[in-house]
Amino acid sequence: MSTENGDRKVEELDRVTIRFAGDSGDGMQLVGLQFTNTAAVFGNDVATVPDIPAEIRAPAGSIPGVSAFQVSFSSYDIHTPGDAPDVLVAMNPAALKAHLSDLPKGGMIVANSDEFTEVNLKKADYDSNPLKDDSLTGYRLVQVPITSMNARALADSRLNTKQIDRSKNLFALGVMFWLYERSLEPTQRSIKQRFAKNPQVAEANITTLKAGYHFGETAELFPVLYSVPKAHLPPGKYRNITGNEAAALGFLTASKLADKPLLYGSYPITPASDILHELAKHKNFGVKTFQAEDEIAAIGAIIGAAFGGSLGLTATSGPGLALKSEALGLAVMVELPIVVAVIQRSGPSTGMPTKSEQADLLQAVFGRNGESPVAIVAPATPSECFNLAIEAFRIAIKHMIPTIFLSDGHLGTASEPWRIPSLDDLPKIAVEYATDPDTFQPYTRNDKTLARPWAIPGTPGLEHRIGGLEKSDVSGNVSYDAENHWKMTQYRAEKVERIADDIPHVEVIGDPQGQLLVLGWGSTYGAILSAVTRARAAGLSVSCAQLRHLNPLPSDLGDVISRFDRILMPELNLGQLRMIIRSRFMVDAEGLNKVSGRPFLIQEIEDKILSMVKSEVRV
Amino acid sequence: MSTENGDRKVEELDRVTIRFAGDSGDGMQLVGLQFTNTAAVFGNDVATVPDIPAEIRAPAGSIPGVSAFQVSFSSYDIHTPGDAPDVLVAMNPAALKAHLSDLPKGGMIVANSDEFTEVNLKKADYDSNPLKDDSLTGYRLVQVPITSMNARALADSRLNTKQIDRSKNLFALGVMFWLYERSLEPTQRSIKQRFAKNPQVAEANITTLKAGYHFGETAELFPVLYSVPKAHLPPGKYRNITGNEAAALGFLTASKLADKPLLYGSYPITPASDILHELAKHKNFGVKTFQAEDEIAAIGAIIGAAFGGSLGLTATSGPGLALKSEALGLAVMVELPIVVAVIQRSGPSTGMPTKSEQADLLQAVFGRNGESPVAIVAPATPSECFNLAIEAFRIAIKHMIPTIFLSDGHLGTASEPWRIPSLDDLPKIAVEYATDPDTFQPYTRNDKTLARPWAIPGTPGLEHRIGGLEKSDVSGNVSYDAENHWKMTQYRAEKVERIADDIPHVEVIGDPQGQLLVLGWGSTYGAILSAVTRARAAGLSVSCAQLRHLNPLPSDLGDVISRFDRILMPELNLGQLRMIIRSRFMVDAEGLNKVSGRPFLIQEIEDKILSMVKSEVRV
Amino acid sequence: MSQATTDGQIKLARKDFVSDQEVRWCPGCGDYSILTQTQKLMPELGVPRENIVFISGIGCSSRLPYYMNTYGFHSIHGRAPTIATGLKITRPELQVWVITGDGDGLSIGGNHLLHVMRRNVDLVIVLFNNRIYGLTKGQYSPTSEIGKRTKSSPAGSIDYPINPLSIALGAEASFVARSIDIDVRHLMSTLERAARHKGTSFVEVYQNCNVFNDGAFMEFADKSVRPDRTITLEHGKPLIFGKDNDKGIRLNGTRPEVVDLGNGVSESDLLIHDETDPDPIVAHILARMQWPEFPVPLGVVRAVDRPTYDDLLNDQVQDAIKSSGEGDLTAILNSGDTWEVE
Amino acid sequence: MSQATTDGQIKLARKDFVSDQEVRWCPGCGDYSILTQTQKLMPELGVPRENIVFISGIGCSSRLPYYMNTYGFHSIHGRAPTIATGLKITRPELQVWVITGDGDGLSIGGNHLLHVMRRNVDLVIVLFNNRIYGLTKGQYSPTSEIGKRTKSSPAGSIDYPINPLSIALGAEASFVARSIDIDVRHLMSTLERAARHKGTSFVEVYQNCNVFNDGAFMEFADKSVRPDRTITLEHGKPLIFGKDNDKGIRLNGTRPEVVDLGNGVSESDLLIHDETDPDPIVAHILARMQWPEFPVPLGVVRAVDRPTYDDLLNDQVQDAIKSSGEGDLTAILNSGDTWEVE
Ligand SMILES: Cc1ncc(C[n+]2csc(CCOP(=O)(O)OP(=O)(O)O)c2C)c(N)n1
Ligand SMILES: Cc1ncc(C[n+]2csc(CCOP(=O)(O)OP(=O)(O)O)c2C)c(N)n1
Ligand code: SF4
Ligand code: SF4
Ligand SMILES: [Mg+2]
Ligand SMILES: [Mg+2]
Repeated sequence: MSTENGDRKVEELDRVTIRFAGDSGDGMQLVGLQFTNTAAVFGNDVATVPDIPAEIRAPAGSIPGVSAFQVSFSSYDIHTPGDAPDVLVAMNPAALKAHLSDLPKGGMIVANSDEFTEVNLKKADYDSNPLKDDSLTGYRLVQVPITSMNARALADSRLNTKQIDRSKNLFALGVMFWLYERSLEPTQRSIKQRFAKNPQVAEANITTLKAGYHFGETAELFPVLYSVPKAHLPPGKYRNITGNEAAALGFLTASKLADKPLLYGSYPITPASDILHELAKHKNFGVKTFQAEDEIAAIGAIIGAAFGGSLGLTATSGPGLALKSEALGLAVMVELPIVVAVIQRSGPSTGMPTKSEQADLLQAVFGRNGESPVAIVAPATPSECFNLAIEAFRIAIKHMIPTIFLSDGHLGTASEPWRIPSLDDLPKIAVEYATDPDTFQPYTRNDKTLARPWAIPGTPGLEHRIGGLEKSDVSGNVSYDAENHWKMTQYRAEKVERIADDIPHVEVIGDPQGQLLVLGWGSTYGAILSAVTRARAAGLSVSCAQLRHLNPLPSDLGDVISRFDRILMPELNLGQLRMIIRSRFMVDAEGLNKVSGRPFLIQEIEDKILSMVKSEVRV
Repeated sequence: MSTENGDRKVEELDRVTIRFAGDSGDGMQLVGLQFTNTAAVFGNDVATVPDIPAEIRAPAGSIPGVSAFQVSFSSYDIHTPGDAPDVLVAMNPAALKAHLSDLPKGGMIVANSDEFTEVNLKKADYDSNPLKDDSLTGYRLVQVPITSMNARALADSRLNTKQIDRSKNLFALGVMFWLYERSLEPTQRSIKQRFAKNPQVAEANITTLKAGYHFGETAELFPVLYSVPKAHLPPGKYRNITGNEAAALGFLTASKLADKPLLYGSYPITPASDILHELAKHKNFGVKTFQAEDEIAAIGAIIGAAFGGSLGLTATSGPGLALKSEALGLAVMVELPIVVAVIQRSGPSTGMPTKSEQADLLQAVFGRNGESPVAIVAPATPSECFNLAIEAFRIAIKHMIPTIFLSDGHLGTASEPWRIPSLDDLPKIAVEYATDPDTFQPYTRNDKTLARPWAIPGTPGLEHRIGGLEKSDVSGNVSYDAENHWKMTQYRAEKVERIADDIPHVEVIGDPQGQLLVLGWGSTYGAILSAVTRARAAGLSVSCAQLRHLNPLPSDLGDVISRFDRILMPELNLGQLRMIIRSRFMVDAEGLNKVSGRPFLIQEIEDKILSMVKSEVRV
Repeated sequence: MSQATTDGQIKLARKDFVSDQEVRWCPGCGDYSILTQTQKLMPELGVPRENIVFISGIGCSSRLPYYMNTYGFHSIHGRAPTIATGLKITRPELQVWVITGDGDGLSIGGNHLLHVMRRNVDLVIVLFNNRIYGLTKGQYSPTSEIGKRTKSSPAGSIDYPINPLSIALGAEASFVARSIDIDVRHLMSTLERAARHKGTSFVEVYQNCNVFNDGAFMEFADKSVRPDRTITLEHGKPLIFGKDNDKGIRLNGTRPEVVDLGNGVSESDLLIHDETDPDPIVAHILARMQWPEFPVPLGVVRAVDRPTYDDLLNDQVQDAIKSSGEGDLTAILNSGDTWEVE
Repeated sequence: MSQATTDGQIKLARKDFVSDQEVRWCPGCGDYSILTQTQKLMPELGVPRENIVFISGIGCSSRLPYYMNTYGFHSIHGRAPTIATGLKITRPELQVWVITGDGDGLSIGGNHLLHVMRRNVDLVIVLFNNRIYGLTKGQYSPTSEIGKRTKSSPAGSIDYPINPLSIALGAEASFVARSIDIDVRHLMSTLERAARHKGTSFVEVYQNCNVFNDGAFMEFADKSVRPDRTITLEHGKPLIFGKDNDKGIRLNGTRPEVVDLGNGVSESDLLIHDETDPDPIVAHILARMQWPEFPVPLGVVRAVDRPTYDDLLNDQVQDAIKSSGEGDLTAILNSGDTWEVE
């Protein structure tokens, strides 16, 4: 559908994906976020993913120094930040070089032509200028002299040259706003807020933003304008949120719902550090953050806090979880409620710290000495991190068991609109401390959950000792008795299994039975859902289900699986959950596996589905 | 079969199991070992298992203070230290109380009646004297006033009372030697050696040993004498050896076979410390032992040693492996040959440190961040620890991969006769360091094994950098490239898989196909083999196979499994290898699981076999 | 047994602090004495029993919490300071003790010990130094002497030993002391001082392991020689020692020297012990005095005031509440750019 | 570029130590200077390039090995000293460097650092102290000042900072020094001293992180004030400082004090620096001198001889061979009670 705007065509699209790419110093994250907010406030559904260089600061203009931000906005409910961009904004040659391969032929390139100088081309390893040779044939290349136009716009601003140059990202943003018919209003507001103490800079930023917008309007560069209408999201109040922000707020909320203070013990590590930064801001909630000397001290501290009756939380990524494993085993033995948030990144070892995958699942399930089961929950979208953070503490406390919140770098750093919940809608988390000296024994068990009592220091008459040696049933004394060890081993195992009575059934999207079930967990949700939606639209017998509880698995999972002819499990690892599912349900589940530090493309999953399901309906 | 000796009957038995039990201070380990040696030198097959109290020294006379040693000796090839003792030597009431429940009705009790005093009975929580009330009806009770007879024998010895009392274990040993028609010769020799500097004590010990023997001869306590004829072991020179000793000697031998020095880095932990103690003695082999500040430093040091071209070895048990997991992941990434010996003990957490189980397998396989595969070998008997220690280094070096040697406390501390190998029969381990600067690249790969070159500092022209960040194929430079990460992830996985071409096929004991295959690994071998042997003798269609390579699994395992109707997997855990086998081969393997800190009884496995196999032949 | 005091309060007795668990150390082990003194001290502190927590790592020493009828946590090797930190900062009203050994605290746990001391978390840390790994049956430890032959060092240890007091002072610990198992009165009073100090109190206790390292301290601690080979530090007093109080320690520049009193040397020439000196240099000098060059110092080497981590953290929380008000979750959830979808 | 020296040997140049990897620190980072000085130093040491190994942990600082054209190992966080120990004790002929940061070396890796120093393994350890976690984008570190506001301490850090030199001295390290990125000559000579010392050489280098902690040392290290606010330690020389060499450090008992020369105070009243003093007390005094009370000491604080762990270990092996002969494996396998089965 296309209409006219002035003398140019306006084409209506239902989804657009823009990737802003430039030097780390070029402010790409900022403009990306501004565009996202603007689109969201307008009413689009949005999804974003940053791509920040691994190196702290590689040399300016070099390929490792390129920083990017992708935003996808649409008129329908979207689930991934888009397989491939429709538009690549390249602020310099390195940005073009680093990202061109992701842009499909026919895609638009908005290039800052000023920066394609000989020096910069060399830094990006270009032998000749791609804007001038034929290498970009097949793309829609739009050259904009962003650097010089911005400089000209701010010539009178009284800023120095460096400051002026730093504003050029806003000029580019102005151009893009015009192209997609967006309001400058939200960005202007945010600039004013940000530079409240520096009105000169604020004004300059707004000037160049507008200059970019007007440039778009007056220049003859764009033959068509694009508009993406509002999406139909459920009504409510929304904000954008990344997975790590949502998790931090979820943990804060859990503390409120349980009415117990939170101790967050942690040692910084990518991509989990944001949770520390976020929680450190909220001391007035009674949250204490403890930056420990290492990961072991961090988990030690929260075990101590849990012993004392607080909510103990730590967050880390794979290498940190490895270090915490001995202490996590202690928490299993003493049966105290702690939550360990694991924001997975690419491994093994240091791996690729700023890239993500799902390869820490088996470490989470089995990476401790002895039979040492813990509960595990796994959010599937950035905003779900909020709910599952609460769920992790609910399980930990009700079942007196360490619980792992297993997220990943994609979820942690990607953002999407989040319908802000009302506190009143969230159920309280009941906490009961033991108090009665006459009946108290440290290792009695709740009939239903098998949880032991939470008995905290300071309670008169309940003085007792816990520890890492095997405990005697009921009394909790040290025991080397063979029968007792067998009994306690089974208790610990069954305690986790019984959580299955306390969690939702599997939610199948699509028909409850059929030829193929695509079974996933974690951040692959968006790509799986999109692929399955497409395949179903094409008439294929495919459904999907995303597991949010990985230990224990939902009690009806076996039933669900048995209703499908075949099972496909896409995972960003070599088949970790698949191994468990195959073993548990004796089902020959197939894998679609990718370990490259990148999320699945919808297309990859769709292709695999097509290869597995005979498309009777279509033929 | 029974003959006469003097005026008493001599009964010939094909197997006898004696348990010596007494206070920690009573020297039970010593007399147990002496009995074992004597039986072995005589030509019996022997198997032993110590049972040392967890506490350093519990109060004398208390139940936690009881120390025991079980020896089984026979005229045929035996595989376990016996399900239940035939004879219990109880040096005091606590020893009787702690061990009586293991003695089958009809079994013999040799009790040191002198110690059944009121005080001692109370320490052992006895309300009345079991030697006098009826509680021992059904057993063959033999009361020997060991303490006083010993004191009398040594009245003239010029030793002080305390020293005299300490010799009473040898009096008891003398009695048992007489009962089973054993020579005093080996023990006398060993006493003389031990107290070479203290002939007075040596003489006294021998005096009381003989006094015990003569007491047996003269007293009327034993109606029957027993004799156990020689076993038919393969010819050769033998010695007794525990699993940990065998492992230490195996590692020493690997260093010799590879002609490269060994660095053993470790932090003491039960039940692995013996390996440190053993290797520390052999500095004149060029072995260096480094007692590190913790487990992480220990593995760090051996990674450094491996980088430098030495053989790097560390040993620990479960909690230590947990701590080493991050560094082990580093070794996976840098592809250096190290061996991590894990002597499993009961978990989770500190668990029961002196008890054993097989519950660290999944930690060994999966307990690291990212896709981080290592090779794993698992000895099945104490003496096999020797061969598999060598095998671990062979694999590590040839395939340039960290390798786990997965033993357990049962294997580590139990002993059996070991046919001493001749060094000439053992194949050398080829080590090749890269030397050619013109062709060298750190991450090229051997066509067959995919091993990268071992290039050690000190080699001119090969200067290069390695580390925990993802490596670029061939060049080894840091890489964040998606394709490269996928490629390297697959290389690491396939490198382990290819070891399957380099290890023996599964050895099936019994028919190559049939109704039931009992599939095991590690220390359960003896009990499985004995149970299967019994079941086969009863005509059942049962075979067994013990896996010594757990990662990768032998290449023909799938074939082997497919030839049996059903698979039974006894494990001293909740089914860890079973999960892998079920998932990998889609076979509904059943488990027989026990997590009590104790080994399987033959009977337990036999019962399970009977329940699974229809005994057509018998019926 | 507890008894009512004059003001009607129940005064507890040692027995009230004895748990029902059988004590399982080797007969003759120095750990018994430390346990007894600790149990005896408890009623003196006036802290309700339920507010006392003993946290330990792994080792013979670390079994102590089982024997105290208080709250207790026998954790994992080397990590007790971390657990204690988490407990203390969330429950500042509790009195938290850390029990550790020379292996637990200085080998695997060295880093946690160092960090807890520099942070000055309000804990009482008692390190049982027997210069050996007891529980694992006799390997040398970080405090074992050079040349010590053990199971793991049959040719003699080559690891230069750690001086626990030097490490504590290097970390600027606010309370640093040393005592010994066999001097029960000194031990009791040192533990009491430690318990009453606000901030991390670090107490090294020389402890005899009669099974694997018997007599490790006898050369200077045996009753017969103790007065001449040890020196008891007392705040504000000159450093005098000897059976006849006839010897002292004088500083020559920064070097300590042993002097005989009389013959022109008087008390006023001697070093006066000032445990409150904010500058830890003299404490460092004392910490390094070793037999046979010097008598071994016993007592409180340092006791200074500095803000505790737990107070500072709780103050920050209170300040945040004062300045921004009690956290309003709804406001936080609704912060940033928001929009309505109808 | 390498060139032949008069004796025909190839003398290497800085360029020979520059690897082909692009350097990836933020422009302006102090790490560049340390890298350059290290590369320049290499040819001076006369150690064949293939015998030099740089081992690091994780952090911005720990990327240095990539840029050195020697052997290198960029390991995991905090563990470089352990890997270096294993390498050095098995390959004593190598020169092994450890590159670490204030987080890597003093936070997660504090214990390894302490133990390697007390063992005196013959390594050169360079700790880049920028008082911040650089690589993880700006959290406070164990050397950050009280009150420092960072991403993880928005209300100001409450962790009492660690003084790396005090810790090193507490561990009785045999070589302890401090230098700073912007004084390239001093840095070069300090690194050279460290490289030539036998035993663990510990060098703290103040390093500016211009992105997350810019100007951390400027108050005393800025060229304009440096002579008055720092003091360069030189062995055997009195402690004099100031633009006009008119100020000095005198010891008053165990306390240092700043004095103006002249007016009755002469050089002979000043503390004479003796880096070889076996007693580390004066070194402790120097280590604790901080701006603004005192000028900040730069240079070699301590350099004493003590046997290295690697030598002792290798000696034990040689002694064992001398006393028991080269290990005879067949004999060991056949030891104990054996018997023949025919
Ligand atoms: C992670 C881990 N590593 C090693 C051990 C084994 N271990 C237990 S106690 C101990 C050392 C004990 O020495 P110390 O702290 O001096 O205590 P002591 O027994 O002498 O009182 C060791 C190495 C363990 N339990 N856990
Ligand atoms: C086990 C582990 N924990 C945490 C991290 C994250 N991490 C990387 S570097 C670093 C601190 C860096 O600080 P510093 O050592 O001072 O180095 P700088 O970057 O300042 O040079 C941290 C916490 C990690 N890589 N591994
Ligand atoms: S081993 Fe030593 S420290 Fe441990 S209980 Fe026995 S005597 Fe005490
Ligand atoms: S973050 Fe700081 S320390 Fe790291 S490279 Fe940048 S300036 Fe240097
Ligand atoms: Mg000890
Ligand atoms: Mg730093």
